[in-house]
Amino acid sequence: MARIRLSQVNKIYRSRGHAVHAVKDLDLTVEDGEFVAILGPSGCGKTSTLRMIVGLEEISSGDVFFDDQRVNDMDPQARNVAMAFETYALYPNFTIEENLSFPLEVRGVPAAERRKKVHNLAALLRIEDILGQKPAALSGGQQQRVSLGRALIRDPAVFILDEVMSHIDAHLKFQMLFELKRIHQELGKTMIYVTHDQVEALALADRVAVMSNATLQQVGTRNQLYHEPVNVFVADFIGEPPTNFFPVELDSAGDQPLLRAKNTALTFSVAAEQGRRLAASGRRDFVVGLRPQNLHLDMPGGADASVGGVLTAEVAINEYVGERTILTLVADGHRFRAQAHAETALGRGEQVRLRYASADVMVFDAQTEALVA
Amino acid sequence: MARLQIEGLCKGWDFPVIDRLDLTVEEGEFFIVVGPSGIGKTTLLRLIAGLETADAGRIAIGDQDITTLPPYKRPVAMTFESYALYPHLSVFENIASPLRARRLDKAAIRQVVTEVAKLLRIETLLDRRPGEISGGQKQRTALGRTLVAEPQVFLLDEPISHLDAKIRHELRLQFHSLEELRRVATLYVTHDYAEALSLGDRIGVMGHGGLVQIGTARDVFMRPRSLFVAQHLGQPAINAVTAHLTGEGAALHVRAGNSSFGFPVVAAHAAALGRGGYRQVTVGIRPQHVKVLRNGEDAPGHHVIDGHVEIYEALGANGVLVADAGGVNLTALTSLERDFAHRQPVRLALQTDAVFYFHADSGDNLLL
Amino acid sequence: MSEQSARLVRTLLLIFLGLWLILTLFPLYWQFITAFKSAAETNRTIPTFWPEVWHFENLAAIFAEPSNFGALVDSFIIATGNTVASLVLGSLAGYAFARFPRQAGGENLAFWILSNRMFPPVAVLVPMFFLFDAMPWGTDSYLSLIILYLVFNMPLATWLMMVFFRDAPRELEEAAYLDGYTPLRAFVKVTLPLVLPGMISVAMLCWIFAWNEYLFANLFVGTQVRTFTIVIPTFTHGSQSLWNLQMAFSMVAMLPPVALFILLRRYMVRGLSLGVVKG
Amino acid sequence: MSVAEMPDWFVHKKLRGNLIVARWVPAALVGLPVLVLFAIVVYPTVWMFYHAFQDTNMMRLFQGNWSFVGWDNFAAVLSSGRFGDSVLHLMQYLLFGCVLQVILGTILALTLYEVVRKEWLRVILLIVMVLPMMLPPSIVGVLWKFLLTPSNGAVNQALLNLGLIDAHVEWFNAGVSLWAIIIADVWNWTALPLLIVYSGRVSLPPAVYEAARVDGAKGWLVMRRITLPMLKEVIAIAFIVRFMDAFKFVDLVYVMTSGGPAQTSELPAYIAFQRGIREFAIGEAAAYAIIIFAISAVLIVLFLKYLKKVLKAQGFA
Repeated sequence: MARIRLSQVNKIYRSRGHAVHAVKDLDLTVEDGEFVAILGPSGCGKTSTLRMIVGLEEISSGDVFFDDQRVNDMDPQARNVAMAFETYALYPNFTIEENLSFPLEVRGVPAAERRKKVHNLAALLRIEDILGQKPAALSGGQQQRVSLGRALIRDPAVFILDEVMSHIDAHLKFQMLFELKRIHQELGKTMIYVTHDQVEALALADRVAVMSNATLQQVGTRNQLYHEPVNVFVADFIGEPPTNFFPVELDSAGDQPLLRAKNTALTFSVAAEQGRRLAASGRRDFVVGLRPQNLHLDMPGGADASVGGVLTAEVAINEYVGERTILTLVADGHRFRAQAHAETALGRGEQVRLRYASADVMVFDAQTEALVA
Repeated sequence: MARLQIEGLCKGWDFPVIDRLDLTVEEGEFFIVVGPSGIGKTTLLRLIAGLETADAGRIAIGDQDITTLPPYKRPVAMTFESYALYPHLSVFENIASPLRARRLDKAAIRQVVTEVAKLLRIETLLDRRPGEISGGQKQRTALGRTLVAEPQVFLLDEPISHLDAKIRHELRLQFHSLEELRRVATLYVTHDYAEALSLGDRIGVMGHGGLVQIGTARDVFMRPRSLFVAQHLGQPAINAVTAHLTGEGAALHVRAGNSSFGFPVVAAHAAALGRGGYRQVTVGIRPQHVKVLRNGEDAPGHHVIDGHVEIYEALGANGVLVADAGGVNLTALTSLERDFAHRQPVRLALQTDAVFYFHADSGDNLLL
Repeated sequence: MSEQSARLVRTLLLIFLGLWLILTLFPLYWQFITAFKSAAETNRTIPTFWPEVWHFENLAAIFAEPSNFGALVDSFIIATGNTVASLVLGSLAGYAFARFPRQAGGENLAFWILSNRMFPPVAVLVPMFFLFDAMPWGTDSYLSLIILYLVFNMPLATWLMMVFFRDAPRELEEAAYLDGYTPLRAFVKVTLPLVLPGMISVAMLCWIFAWNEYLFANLFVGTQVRTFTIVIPTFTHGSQSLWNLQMAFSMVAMLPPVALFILLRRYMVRGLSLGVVKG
Repeated sequence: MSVAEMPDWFVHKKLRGNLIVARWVPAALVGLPVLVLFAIVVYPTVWMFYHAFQDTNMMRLFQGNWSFVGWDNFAAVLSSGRFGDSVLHLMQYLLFGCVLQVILGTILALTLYEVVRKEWLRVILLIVMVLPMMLPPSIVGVLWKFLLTPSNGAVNQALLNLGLIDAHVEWFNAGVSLWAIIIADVWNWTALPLLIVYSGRVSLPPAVYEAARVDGAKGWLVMRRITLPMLKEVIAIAFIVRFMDAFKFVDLVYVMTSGGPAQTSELPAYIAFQRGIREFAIGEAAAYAIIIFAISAVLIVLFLKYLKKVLKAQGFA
């Protein structure tokens, strides 16, 4: 098992003339046995971070520790780290059995023991029936399981997955997510999962590290990221369907603080505590973030509103998607979305009242985009 | 009157991919064909576009029979799943290509193309190459090329299914609001059921070489004609439990094999099932109709059963919980905020009036 | 396999590479210095490794004789003519094999075209000699060699063009059809531009092989038409070969293919790797 | 859906041409090239096959009175010692020429790719090593003839200076002249297998090597277990290309030694050329050509079968 600690890690790619700062002063700790996801859009530095942990990429500055042992100068094998690749990277000329036993062969493990290990791992991954085949003859899902197996067979200290789901069909992906979770529960290994898909990251990981243009934005559990995003980027990146944002000004502080969307009648009421923090920040311009799931249709006799507010808007588009309905609404020229019950039969142009709880209103500083209240 | 009419269409290579398919898309209708990949959706589009030759059957647009016309003579425009943008030409030239083919004069082309580009908000990219723009922008360029052609039928092959979730939401709105797409018959193909339900005026679920069911989004989702349709719409997939019916008349009861899982059949369903005399059935319960009760909460009109958590994951818009309910694994949807530990006991409330009953062998919906 | 032995193997391989470089460059170096030696110096019993006196006038002496320069021009005409012919025919056949494998005879025809490279040249020389002799343009003409060189250049061009056409996505042509382009206009607008880099590497290969051809030229031409390959061995003074002139002329004749390769090397490696891997 | 339930439109559907191009277009596209090829290959081949069974020579060809002699030409060729020797020479050339070139080419290509790290250096070395392939055989022949002149050749002199030999090597004596040809050919054509193997190595998937690195495999283990097996097909292609050329190889023999001295450096293709063009024994030359083609065709087909079997076992084919 291993506890991984990155302290002030940087990666600078130098190519003729210009340098690209791919990872900036990264501090991240993955506890022993924990499942951490590194999430971010393409080009945010997550893959460079991964390759520095594995040892495929040289570390420009800063240190990587495995159980408090500095591993900067050790190659992947010495770090006892295993990796499953996005393109599976199976050895095309080996059968599946050879693919699985090769890491052990490199370590000089005797043939008999290798065969035993390969067979019971194949059972765990349900790939016993394809051991004799070549990678070229397998489906995406099967190849992906074999690539997981090749990484697991060495019983590594750390198990790293690099965008392993990006080539899997949507409906197969659900099963795969469950399987990965099951494998983690059964083996209890320290696992790092790199992906650009927030659904995968939030589904699998105990904690998620969100990165954007080379810097770590926030590390936290699903609820922390969901309820207390550190800035607009995290609030926008996490959440399905995407979060609604409104540029606003602080209209009045005090007990019933109000935020007003610029020169419109659209106002958002927040809790007194939030009001105090907004006033204390001394800023006037803010951005309000409200998730579609937190906007509830104001059914007559619906649950009474705890401290919160009401929005009136006109329905622009009613998207019925089976399990739920996504309403696209317009209020004072601002277009936003709300999520409603599947049987919502609202047509285009109907006026609607939407209720929200103040606790669900996120307020960010307009300039720094940091979360204020 | 540019209605798209397809009668008895057949196409097969080593097995019949499309087998006597009938379909009519009215002028201005946005018809969506949904089905798993490899079922023959793209082949259907290629047959209408003329890129494949039909083995039998007739395709007509308005009253013009185009079954044997070559693609460049058909009043049709198509966006490819891979966008098929010309890598060596600028975005402007890509969009203008249909007009260049008709040898329109330069000024007219420039005017039309800039207008469409403004509509799709890609007017600033006109002199870039396809390789230099993002996935969403590539998709809009491909769409621009079809709009500019002003065909009598639009064919869209999985236009947005390869893009990130966020951009997909945005582009779905674009398809809702683009009036131009609503003037002519549009056939839109996708494997994503949510896209189909959200965009389609009418939806056709494709299977076994033809359209297994055609109807509005709510028809197809809430009143599936067969287990096949129900299983292909909805994420996570519908719970399908093989069970048998016990009891008589109004007091029918569902019992799943040798497990302790079962529930009383709702009166309305009992009447219909009773008349049919069915014993072996496949019960379909959508995860959204399985509520996970908080302690102390009860659910009027629901049948409550006990189970314990196998696995729980937050998947996008809501949590997905797989519970072992008396020997049968049931999938339930919960809100995102909740969290469950492994083997934690839970109380599940089944909305039994929304349950489906399918024929054990043919899979047909017994209540339709 | 410890770290030291790995490093040892690496240095040994580098030495081997270095040796091979020397072995490759030594003859060219010798050609270069001989080109500027006097005839006498070349025949010394102890060959000098650096010319005592640099005779730049050797080159002038060669090109003082107009027919020598004429030989380079003849070679150029034949090589270019044959390359164009090979490219056109190769592209036609290549496109048919790539896009319509079943109707155009498919793989076996393509393989057959490739396999006739296995025929010893003499199997072609004798009959073609008599055939061209009876033709209006005769054997000693540009056209005879341009046609004859198709024997080895056309199959090569066909095979590589087939691979490059297969590499150009069919979907783009289909998109052009739906835009309203007829097949011919679609080919010109979409497929041709995409295949151009491939075409360049094929043209280059054909041009070099045609430029370097010796055997056919030696037999078919010689009076009206003289390629440089057959002219070089004729630089003799009685029975004694004028090595310095032969080396000088060879050096000049070597420049075009070498320049071509350096200029278009990327295409060649890409073309070959695509042709080999996909072929 | 088992065959029994197949709908009748499917059971007897006939292959329809596609709508885009008329049926005749593919045939037309291939027509012209095939026609040209017919004129410059098929016609001569048929002509040769015909004359291989006649006692044609220059005189009889002009008078047109050659006569059928059945298998005599073939018998004459196969029984002649000259042909036997040339086949031995060919084997020697194949072993030390073709096989050596492919091995050298592979080692050099892999060294260039694996050991030389700097990109620009690798490009320059590649250009230099491929230079010899750019030269025509007449230049290569003349150059090496000059280099190997026994009395004052540069090679002898260099070897003397290095002390590898103490007396001049008579490169163009009987039994040695074939080696001179082989050396020149190795120098001229090793570049081709090198380029083929290098291009093959360049297009191997880089992710597989990263996986190997993570698995801890290094150096020779990676080469032996991963690189070489994946390059088997490409190396085989390099070998086939050189093998095909070897069977029709005449240029250097003609330029450097004209098969001499006393036919000790002749190859079958050269004899065919000599008999056919110089001595106008056309019937016999035709027999030679057909025998050579037969041997090479049989060997290549055998080699391809072996290659297919190997690749099948590897899951490529």
